[in-house]
Order: sequence, then C-alpha cells, then structure tokens
Amino acid sequence: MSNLETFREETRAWLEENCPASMRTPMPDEEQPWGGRNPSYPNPDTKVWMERMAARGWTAPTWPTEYGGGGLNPDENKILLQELKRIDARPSLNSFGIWMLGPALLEFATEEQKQKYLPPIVRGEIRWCQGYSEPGSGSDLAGLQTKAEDMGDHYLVNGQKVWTSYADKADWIFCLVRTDTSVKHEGISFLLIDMETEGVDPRPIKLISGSSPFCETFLTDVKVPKENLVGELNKGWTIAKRLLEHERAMISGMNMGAGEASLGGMEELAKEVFGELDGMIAHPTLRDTVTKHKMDEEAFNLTLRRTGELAKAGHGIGAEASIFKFYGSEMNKRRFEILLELLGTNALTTEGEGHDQDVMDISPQWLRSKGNSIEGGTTEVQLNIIAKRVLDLPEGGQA
Amino acid sequence: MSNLETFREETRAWLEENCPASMRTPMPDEEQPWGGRNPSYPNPDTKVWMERMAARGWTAPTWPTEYGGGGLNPDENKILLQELKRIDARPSLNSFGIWMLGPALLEFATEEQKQKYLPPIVRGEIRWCQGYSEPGSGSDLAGLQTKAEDMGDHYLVNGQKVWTSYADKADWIFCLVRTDTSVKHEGISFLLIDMETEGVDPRPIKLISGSSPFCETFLTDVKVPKENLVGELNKGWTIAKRLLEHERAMISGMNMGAGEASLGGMEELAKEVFGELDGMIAHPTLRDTVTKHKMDEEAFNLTLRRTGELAKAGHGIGAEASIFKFYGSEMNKRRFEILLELLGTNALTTEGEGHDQDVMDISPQWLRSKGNSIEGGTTEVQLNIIAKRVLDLPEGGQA
Amino acid sequence: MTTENMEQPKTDFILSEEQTMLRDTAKQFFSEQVPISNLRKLRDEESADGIDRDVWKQASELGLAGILIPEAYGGTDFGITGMGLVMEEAGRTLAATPLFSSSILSTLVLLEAASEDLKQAILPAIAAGEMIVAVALEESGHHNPAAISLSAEKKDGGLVLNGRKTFVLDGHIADKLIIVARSKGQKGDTNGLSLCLVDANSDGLKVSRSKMVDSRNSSEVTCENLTVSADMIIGTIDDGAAPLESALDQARILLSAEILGGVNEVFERTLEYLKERKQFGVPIGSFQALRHRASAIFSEIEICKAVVTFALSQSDKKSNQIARLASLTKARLGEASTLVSNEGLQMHGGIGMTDDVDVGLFMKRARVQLQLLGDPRFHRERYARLNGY
Amino acid sequence: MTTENMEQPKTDFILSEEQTMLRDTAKQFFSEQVPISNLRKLRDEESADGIDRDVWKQASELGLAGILIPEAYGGTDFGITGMGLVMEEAGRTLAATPLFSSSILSTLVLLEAASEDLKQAILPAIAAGEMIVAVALEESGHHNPAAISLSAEKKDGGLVLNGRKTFVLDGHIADKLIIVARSKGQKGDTNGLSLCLVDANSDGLKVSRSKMVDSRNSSEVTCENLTVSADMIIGTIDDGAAPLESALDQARILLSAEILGGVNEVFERTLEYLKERKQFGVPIGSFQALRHRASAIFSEIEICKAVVTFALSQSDKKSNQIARLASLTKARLGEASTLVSNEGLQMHGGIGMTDDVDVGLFMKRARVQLQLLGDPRFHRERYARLNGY
Repeated sequence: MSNLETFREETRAWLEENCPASMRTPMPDEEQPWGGRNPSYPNPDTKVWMERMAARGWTAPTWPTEYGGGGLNPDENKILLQELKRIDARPSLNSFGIWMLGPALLEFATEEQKQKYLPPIVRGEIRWCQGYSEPGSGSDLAGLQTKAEDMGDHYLVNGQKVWTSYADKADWIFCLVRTDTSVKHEGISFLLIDMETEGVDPRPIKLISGSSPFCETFLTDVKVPKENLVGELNKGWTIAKRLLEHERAMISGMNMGAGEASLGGMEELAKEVFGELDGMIAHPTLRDTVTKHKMDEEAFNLTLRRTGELAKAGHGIGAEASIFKFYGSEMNKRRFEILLELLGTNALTTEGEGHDQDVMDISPQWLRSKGNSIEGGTTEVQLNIIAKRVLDLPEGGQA
Repeated sequence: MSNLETFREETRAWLEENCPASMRTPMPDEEQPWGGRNPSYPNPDTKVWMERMAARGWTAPTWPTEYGGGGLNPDENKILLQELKRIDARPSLNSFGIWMLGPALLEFATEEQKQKYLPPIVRGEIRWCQGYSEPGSGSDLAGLQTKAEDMGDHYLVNGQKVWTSYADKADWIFCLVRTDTSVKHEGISFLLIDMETEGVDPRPIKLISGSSPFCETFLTDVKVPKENLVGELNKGWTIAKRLLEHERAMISGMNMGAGEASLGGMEELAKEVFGELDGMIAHPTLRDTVTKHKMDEEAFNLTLRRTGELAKAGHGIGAEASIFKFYGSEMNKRRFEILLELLGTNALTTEGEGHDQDVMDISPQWLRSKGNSIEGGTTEVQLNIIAKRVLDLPEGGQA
Repeated sequence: MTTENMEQPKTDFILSEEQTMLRDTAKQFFSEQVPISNLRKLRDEESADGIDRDVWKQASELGLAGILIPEAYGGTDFGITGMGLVMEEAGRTLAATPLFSSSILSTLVLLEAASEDLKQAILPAIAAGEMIVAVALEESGHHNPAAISLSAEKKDGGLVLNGRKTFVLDGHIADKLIIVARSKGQKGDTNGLSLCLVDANSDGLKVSRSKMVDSRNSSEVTCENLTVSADMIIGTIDDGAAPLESALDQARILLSAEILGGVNEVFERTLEYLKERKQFGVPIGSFQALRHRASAIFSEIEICKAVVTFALSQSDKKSNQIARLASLTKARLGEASTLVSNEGLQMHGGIGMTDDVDVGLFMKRARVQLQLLGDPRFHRERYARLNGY
Repeated sequence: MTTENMEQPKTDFILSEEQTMLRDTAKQFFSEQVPISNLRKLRDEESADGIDRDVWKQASELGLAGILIPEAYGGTDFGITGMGLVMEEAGRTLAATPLFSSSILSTLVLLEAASEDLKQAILPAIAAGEMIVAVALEESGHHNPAAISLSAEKKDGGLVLNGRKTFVLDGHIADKLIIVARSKGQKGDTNGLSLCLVDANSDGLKVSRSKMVDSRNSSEVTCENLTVSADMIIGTIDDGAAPLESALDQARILLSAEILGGVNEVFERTLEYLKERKQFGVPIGSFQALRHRASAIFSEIEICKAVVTFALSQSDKKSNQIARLASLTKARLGEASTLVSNEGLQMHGGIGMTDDVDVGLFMKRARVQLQLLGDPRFHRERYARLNGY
C-alpha cells in the first residue's frame, strides 16, 4: 500500500473516531468556530472538535509542524480535505489568522515572530482581524494615513481603519500604517497590534442590509512595541499586495449560489411563482432572463475550472483573480436582481403575517450583494488591473 | 386679414403654380437636387423647380435678400415650410453651402466675401464640401495638420482631408488649416478653396457598407489666394466649433426611422416573420425586444420635443445636441441589430434568387449605422462634452 | 397657496407660473418639514403608524392632500401635473405620508366612479387630511389586476367579500379601505370587478401591518364574510375594472413622478460625491470611465424628464393615450431608477454601503416603487398590447 | 503532420503536445496560405466558385479536410478538439473554404448515420478534398430543424423530394448534397425527417448561388420530383432527426471555435490600435473609459475560451451533455462576437468604417456565424428546455 493510501486510511479512521456527531451536521451561523480569547461555544462539541484538530495541526494542515501546523504535503492535504468532506465535517476553525496573516508571517516574519504568533493561531487561541482600508483611502489603498511615529522604544499609532471585519470580537489586528509621509507606497509598514492596547476602539458598522461584521476601528495614541513590526520598515506594501491577491481570490469564490439555495434554485422558483407550461417556466421573457443567468453561471464555473487547470500546468495569465472578482461580483449582483424580480413584493417585505421567512431573507442579501463589487477592490480597480497587467495598455490619458 | 395670412395665401398660390407636378412625388436618390457647376438633372423639372425657388430666394428663405436669400422672418419661414409640406414638395436644393457654410459666412465673413459667395450658393451654382477631419485627427479635430504657409500673396496648402462628403462632386471646399504650428486651437484658420485648383485631388472612399459619398482629399502645393481666408488668421477654431454644433444637431435628427419604412415597421415585420398570437407578435422574447426599442423611440422623440419647447422658452442646457447625438446614434445602431435579428439570414443575403430586394437592402444600412456613433463626433466625444459642459465634472484624472 | 384652478400650461413640457410656484412650495415643505431624517426616525423608533401624523396635518393644511380633488369637494384642484410636481419633491426626501395611498390612488378611484353622495362624504375628508383611505388591490407578489380572485358574492343588492389581499399601502392606518373584488367571471378576466368601500373596523375585516424594505408600510388584509351594502359600492357592481384601470394609469404616472424625484436626488448627490471624493490625488469624477457613465446616466434622466412631463400633461388633457403613456412612463422610470441607484451606490463605494449614507435608502425605495403598480416587464407587455403588437 | 490518432488530453482544458502541433500547423497554413487578402480577392474578382480551389487542395494535402474522418476512411482522425483548433485558426483569417460545409457538417452527418457502403464511397473523397458535400437544411431565414417541410414521399423503398431550401452553404460548388426532408409528420414535429444524399446534377435538382454579406456563398436549392433511391438514404427513412441533431451539435461547437478565432483576432487588432493610435497627444488606450471596456471584453473572451475548450473536449469524450453545451457555447460565442466586433469597430473610429480595414469584414462574418445553426435566442431557449425549465 502506498504512503498516501495509508495516510487516507489512518485519516479516515481518526476522523471517524474524533469528529463529534454534531460536527457532521449543517452549521448554524452562531456555531461558527472563531476561537479567540473570549470564544463562544453554544455547542460544546465545537470546542472539542477544534482542539482535537489543532492538536494534530490540522487546523492549518500545510503549515510546518515547528509552528504547530500539520506539515502535510499537497497530496496529503487533498486527501484530508476529501475525507473531511466525505463525512460532511464542519470547519474546525474559522480564522483570518490562518487564511491571511499566517501565510504572510511565514513569508516575511522573523523566526521569533513566527514562534510567537503562529502556534496560537493554529490552536485558535488568538483571533485576528485586518486593518487595511481607511475612510479616506478606498480604492487608493496606498493613500492610507494612519500614522505610526517612531518614539524610540515603541511606535505611536494614530488614525482610523474601516471595514475591519469582526474587529469588535478580535484579539489582535494586523495593520498597514504610514511610517514615512514623504513617499507613498514606500512609506507603509506592516504592524501587529493587540486590540486590548489602550486607545484601540472598534465600533460596529450598520450596513444598508442590516448589522454586519464590519467595524470602524479608531486608533488613538496607541503604543505598539517595535518588535511588532513585520518585515522591514517602509516595506509593508509588498506584504499588503500579496495579501490582497489572496483576498481577491477568496472573495470571488464566496457567496456564489448562496441565497437561492433555501428557495430551491432560481429556475425552480420561477416555475413555482409563474407556473409551468409543458414543463417549462410559464413566463417566457422571465424564462429567458433566468436562462441567461444560468448560462452565465455555467460559463463562469467552467472558466474557474479552466484557470485552475492552467495554473496547475504553469500557464497563469497573472490577473485571473481580477477577472473572477470583476465578473463574479457583477454576476452575483445580477442574480439577486433576478431573484427579487421573481419574488416581487414578497421579497421586499421585511415583516408580515403569512410571509415566508426564506423569501423575506432575500432582500438583505440583495442589498449586501451590492457590496461585492466594492469590497476587496472595486470593479473599477479590477478593470484597471486587467488593463495594466494583462492588456498592457498605456496609462496617463486625460481626455 | 393679418400679414401672415396674406403671406400664406400668396405662398400657397405661388407654389401651386410653380411647383412642377413631378416635384410633388417621392424623390429617387438620383434626382437629388445638388446643383453645382456640373449638375445632373435626370429629371429636368428638378432644374426648373430649383431655379424658380432660387429666384425668390426661397432656397435659403431666412437669409437676407441682399445676398439672394428670401429675407423671411421665422413666422413666414414656418408658413413656407408648412405649405411646402402640404403639397409634398421635394426640396428645391440640397446644399452644404446653405446648411453649413452660409450661416458661418453670414456671421464671420467680410462684406465682400458675403457678396461673392452667398448668392451663387442660393442659386445652386456652386456646390460646397467640408474639409475638417484628417486621417490623424479623428476625435481630436484640433490636432489637424494640413498646413497653409503664408507665401506673401497666397497660402500654400499641403495635407490631407478625410470624410469630405461629395468632394469628388463639389466645386469648392471650406477647410480648416493650420497656420501656426506652435499652438493648437489658436493656430487654425478657415479657408475657402476652389476644387479646380491644381493639387486638389479627391478620391472616393469605399465603406464596409459599400460605396459612399465620402472622399479622401489630398492637397498638394495648392495655391490659395489670401482673400479666401474667412475670419481672422488663427481664429478658425471659433468658426469650426459653431459649425460642429450645427452638424451634430443635424446628424442626430437624420436617419431615424429609415430602413424599416420600406418593410412596414419593426413591429409589423416581426408579426410577418413570426406570425401572430391573439393579434400580438407570436415570438414573446423578440416581442419584448421590439417593445423595448419602440419605447426607446417614443421616449427619445418626446425628449426632442421637450428640448425644442425648452429652447424656445430660453431654457437650453447647452449640450442637448450631444445628448441627442449620443442617444440617437446608439439607438439607431440597436434598431438595425434588431431588424437583422428579425430577418435572419434573409437580411444577410446580398444576391440570391427569390430574395426580396428590400430585405437585402437592410444589411448595408446596418453596416452604415455603425458609423453613426463615429461621424460628427464619436459617442465618446459626446459623453466627454456632457461631462464637461453640463455635469461640470473635473478633468485630469489618470487612473 | 392659492386655491384657484391652475392654468393649463400652453405647451406639453413647460410649467405655468402657478405650477412653478406649487413646485417651489412643495420643495420647501418636503426639504424643511419632511427631510430624510423623518423617515429614519419613523424607522428607528419603530413608529406604530409608520407615518408622522403632524407632518401629514401640515401637508394637508398646505392643500397637498387635496390637489386632485375639485374645489366643490374641498380640494385645491391643481390637476395631475400639479400633483406630479409635489410627488417629485416628495420623492427627493423619501417622505413617508399617505399622499400616494389616500390622496392619489383612493382619490382617483373615487373620482372615476363614485356616486355624488360618496364623493361628498369622503373627498372633503381626504382633502383635509382627516381621513385616510387605502386601496386593497394586490393578491400576489406581482401587480396583476386581471388576476384578482377575492370573491364578492351578490346579496341584497350589495356584496359579501371573502379572500385575502396583500401589499395594501398604508392599510393599517386607513380609516376606510377600497377593496377590489371579483363579482363576476374568473381569475384572469379583465372585467367583472367591483370596488367596495369598507370601514376599517368592519366585521369580517382583518388588517395586519407589514413592513417593507423601504421602511414604509403595507398590510395584509383578510375578508371573511365581509358585508358591503349597495351604497358602499363605488360605481356599479361588476363594472369596476374600467374606472380602476383609469385610476391606476394616472396613479402610475404620478408614482413615476415620485420616482423621478428620487432619481434626480441620487444623481445630484452622486455628482457631488464624484467632485469631492479624491483618490490617487484627484477627484474621482475626473476619471473618464466614471465621467462617461455619469454622462450616459444624465442622458437617461433627461429622457425620463420628458416622458414624465408629457405623461402628466396628457393626463390633465384627458388624452386617450394615457394608458400607453402610463406604461411607457412606469417602465422607463423603473429601469432608470434601477440604473441610477445601482450606479449611485457603486460610485459612492464603501461608504454607500453604510446605513449612515442615504443612497441605500433611495435604492430600497426605488425597488418598492419598481414593483408598485407593475414592474417594467409588466408594462412593456402592456405597452405592446395597447399598441397592437 | 502525423496520421496517428491524437492522444486525448489528460484534462478538459489543456492541449496535448500533438494538439498543440496541429494548432501551430493550422496557424501557419492559414496565416501564410489563406490570409484575409485571399477572401478579398475572391470577393473583388467575383470568383465563380467563391473559394480558392488551390488553397483547398493544399489544406486537404495537409490532412485538414479529413480531421474528423477515421483513418479507415482515409482521414487523419484528430477528433473534435483537433478540428476546433483548426477552425479557430481559420476564423482568424476569415478563410473561405469548404471546411465547415463539407468536412464538418456533411462529414458529421455521414459519420452519425451512413451505411458502411456510403461511408466508404464518400468519406475518403471528402478527406482527400476531392469531393465537396453540402447539407441543405434551412427553409427560412431562421435556423429551425423542426420546421422542415420539404416533402419526401415514399416510393419504391426510396423517396421523391419536392420543395425548397435556402442558405445552403457552398451548395453551388458541391458535388453532392445531403437534403434534409420531411417524410413523416408535419412541420413543427421534431421527428419524421430523412437524410437524402443526391448528386449535384440530379434530375429535378436546381441549385442557384447566393452571395452573403460576409462574401461567402450559399445557395437556394429547389427539388422538383427529385428521386432518391433507397441506398442513398443516410440512415433509415423517417429516423434522420436524431443523427442530424447530434451532427448539428458537434458542428455548432466547431463553428463556435471558428467564432472564437475571429473574436481573438479582432480583439488583438483592436488592442494594438488602442496602443498605437494617438489623440490629444496620447495613445487612446490610455483613456480610462476605453481601458475599462477593453478589460471587460477581455474577461468575456476568457470565459468564451473556457466554454469552447470544454465543449470540444466533452464532444471528444462523447459526453451526454453535448446538446446542452452546444447551445451554451453557440449562444455565448454569438453574443461575444457581436460585442467584440461592435466595440472593435467603434474603437477603430472612422478608419474602421472603411473597406480597407479588416475589422468590418470580421463584423460581417460574425453576423453570418451568429445566424448559422441558431442564434443566441434560439440556443437560450434550447438550453433552458434541455435543462428542464
């Protein structure tokens, strides 16, 4: 038996024994495993499952074992994911530390920093959030103004971050700060800040779609030890760019197909609302609209698959993430527009006797989808990136 | 009886007597009354009608009588147009001299120039064409390079004009030329050139839609008397801008509704091709497409009417012509796309047994319509103008 | 404000002086007395009424509640165009009042078909803002008058109603309801409807408040053996469809005027933002891609202005084209408001996504307006049918 | 070029080495031997054939005419993906050859249903480029196989044909025609079709050349008591619809590959123009509005590449999804080529309107391709139906 076959058998056996039964059921929102200093475990199995996985390093399966990771090679990792999927296991740990900060630390941090920060991430003990955007920056991320002044033994940080997801629940924040005001991209540094430090004040943001995980985070005379700097001083933009690409790819894959799942698919919904004619949606022009969208979805999914295969074969074009982000978010917005049209005023009702909750849940998702083409780099920014990096179009026109 | 009523009666009587019967029938293309030094009159009545109208100055009814015009006030002119329309009279003279050059001369030329050039225009003796665009200029019209050097007693003109309509048939050309290469807009002058001058060489342009009235006009060491300059030296751009606005308004009103007339309207055509269901177009999604377009047309026509009323009342917004040009040309392009879709491969056939000529005539018109959003200032130029003049948006962004 | 009849404009597109004055009055009233903060307050304080009764009282004192109502019934009789100007201004501040439900929709139904007795009994109270009347029309998530199936059985010259209505605007605060019921034929028939005026506290009537995404109100209405006496039928039994459709067409045009107000407001705010907001050291409105999109939107708005203005003036002239024009207008404005609210939000970027900024409120309102009395798809189909293709 | 079977790619999207070689061969052949000037020459000299027979001979010698044909019948058997690569290159130079009519459409019909005798009689000649076979399918301006009504009466085991066909690609130069006729049922029925192979010079057959806007050729075909003997029926009488539909689906996918070639070519040329052409002192490709439009187009093209490549590879794998994928692909590529040719022309400005520049030729070709074997609207409807909604 090959090593991989052995690995699969052992993994399967271990999961069978160690994944609690309730962790193999669909996960309600409130049972998301975020870990952290002040974790919330409405279902105690969530904690058991996380700790068992963390003990094997399988909350971060491909990270090196010396930092608490699983040390798996890509083939083994694939098997682990397949086996987890086989039993419908819930994620053992949700973590911006694992998804975003960890890879950056592994690439850019000192040995000491890796030892200090990575193991608690793997164990789900420290929950991280991201401090990139600022009210004044937006698409021009490098225009950020939050200042970190060198005070000899520490940095004094002043400024305001926005769109910091879960900042009100996070333990630490990884931040871009300005350490040189005389230059733009070359004056940015990457700093780690404990949210319990005096002067850090996260406030939740209410969106048009309702409450949200986003916060504004005010930083007022926050003292940050100098050893919390990652990478070289004024070289933070390099780390940021790496993280942004990662985020873009993550966002474009998210949210697809959500929303209608509970309603049984757009095409079924259309049949339900407008009836059937020879087994087809009885409303011919809406049927055409639904069909266009279904074609969009199938074509887009094929594009994701193609790009995956090309990337594996080393034929990347360099801006795939921007194409996906652009097209995926615009498509998702169209999807909710169509769902609203299908459901009419029923989807616009937020409270009402005899109204179906699943239907009433659509309008907040529709509103939230409008942010898809803004967050993680706007559609306009993605189009700029494609024009520059792939099409190699000249810059500087002013007409 | 008021003066106007008298005028109407007299006009009606005169037209009744003087408009030849054949001039009250639909006009075939080859009977267009272009006049000129070498006119073509397949129908001799064309000449009769032109000369009778010209004798009263009614080929240019609102121009002053001292230059051969009709000297009519706006109310009288309106009555004349109504009476002409009442008897379905053909135009007595097609003339870029009347439509474009004349108004510019009336505003900017010397008394001597007016005396020299205007009367022959009114009489249809001299046919004019317009020399604005150049191969290198396009949307950046002021970037023109055709040079007129001051040689003491004359200008020496060298360069190339393009899109000069009917240059191969015209007697004279009104031209923008560069008289100062050190500045852009302030180095342009407005010059009149006899097409028989040595070195003037117009060559017809073949379009994607087939033969066209457009020419390239090569100007090689063309000697132009200095008195042919209109307005001040290097102040030609002022005249050009005035003429361009005029042209834009003219183009946006043209071509609307053409093409399908011979086929009986888009909606009738759709019924014919796809049949009827309860009196409606039997193809529901194409019906929706046709309906969208019909709504566009009605809405656009209402906008033209509204703008007309507002302008009369002195409430112009300043860039109406750009809005009409933009919207009208895009709408016309959509119209032909829909007609092609309705007619399928029949409209794509250019020669074939049993094929209807009216249907085969659609594809050249479809191709020609693609130029609507390019000629007379591209759609992009119109959008720039609206952004600048109406929306007052700042310029200079480079991202 | 004068109560004299407003002079008809000489043209189809230009306002008379009195109309201009009315518009200015309305603009001042809504911007000062009913700014957007008024809607936010109603929402955040979970107002039981969902409207501000003081504001409605002031509006009525200004004569706004009776604009469509002839002087003989206590109205100000400024006509459809006059009401359109008021709606446009109301649309700019997202004013939540019974203007549309009571002073437009119900009033138009009464004017179209009610007996002299009923008119005298009801219209003066509506004009004074003392009575709110709501129309109970819809039975599904999609506007479709022909599909009405709430049953009306004939009994003693009157009707007995059984069935359910949804999306009844301001139903929960209405003193009376006009219930559109089927007394003849079956679901899908254009004709065979009756218009029944009932008291909100009638036996057999249940009204339950709903909330909508635009923070305005509608209701679910249930009729269980609800008895309507002969004198409470508006017009004649079975013949309600024609006056209803005529009232709906005028209401669709007036609703379009409100949409136009919102479209203008969102566009103007977006334009301001494009000029103010800097990225990469320059105002974002200097980027050509945004400039072109803004110019295209502006062109679309100019077209909307022409369509709405013409439809209003033709309504005043009782043109026989009103049905066609109503569908043209409602479809066009629905499409335009979708475009403008989507583009407005995108151009505002992240800040547009926050509840603090108003652009999201306009988007929500635009969506409800889109569905109300027929979405663009409904009206395209209707326009084609009315044009015979 | 090798005549060995091409190895199937290991994935759905990545070419094998041999496929890459085939593509390179095709690219070189079309760009050097059949550049766009070839089409211009045929057009301007009013070629009687409408194709260049020398070019077709060379193509056949390279093996291109027999790519879909098994070695047993003299073909090179490179499969659907192989042919797709060739079509993509042919699309880039607007090559006017019988590749689609004879080596794809007719060949696929024969492969799907013909008897062994017929295959042996016809396929080697097609593969050698010595015989041109055209399919006579359409009867109106819109693709619609179910609407076929050209009548086929049964007689002596064979059929007698009466009726008219239009838009028969390369019909006037075909040595043989495959006429799709109705032998059972009536217009509108999916089934009941027969596929009849007839000689171009048969009694009762009249073929009249038409010219199309893309300067390529089609014909009007008339049958008057045209007798088809039993052995000239491809497959069995009345059962032609299923093999026809299968052949059409593969042909739709291959046609989409040709469209993709044109789309790529137009976009690349436009991109070059955006970089070269200066206005206001800078390249027009530096204006953000054009940059954004170019980026959106590029994204669309990336999607098209994935769709076409997947549909080709699934065809080779005889997937049961081919019908769905054919409609997805043909609809998508039709929409994309309309977008790209319109934008390409607009971005070229005035010069794009002249016959001297090729972008107009691509627009014309794109429009014919759009209609051929079903336009996007046809295929959206079909896709929905095949998906059960």
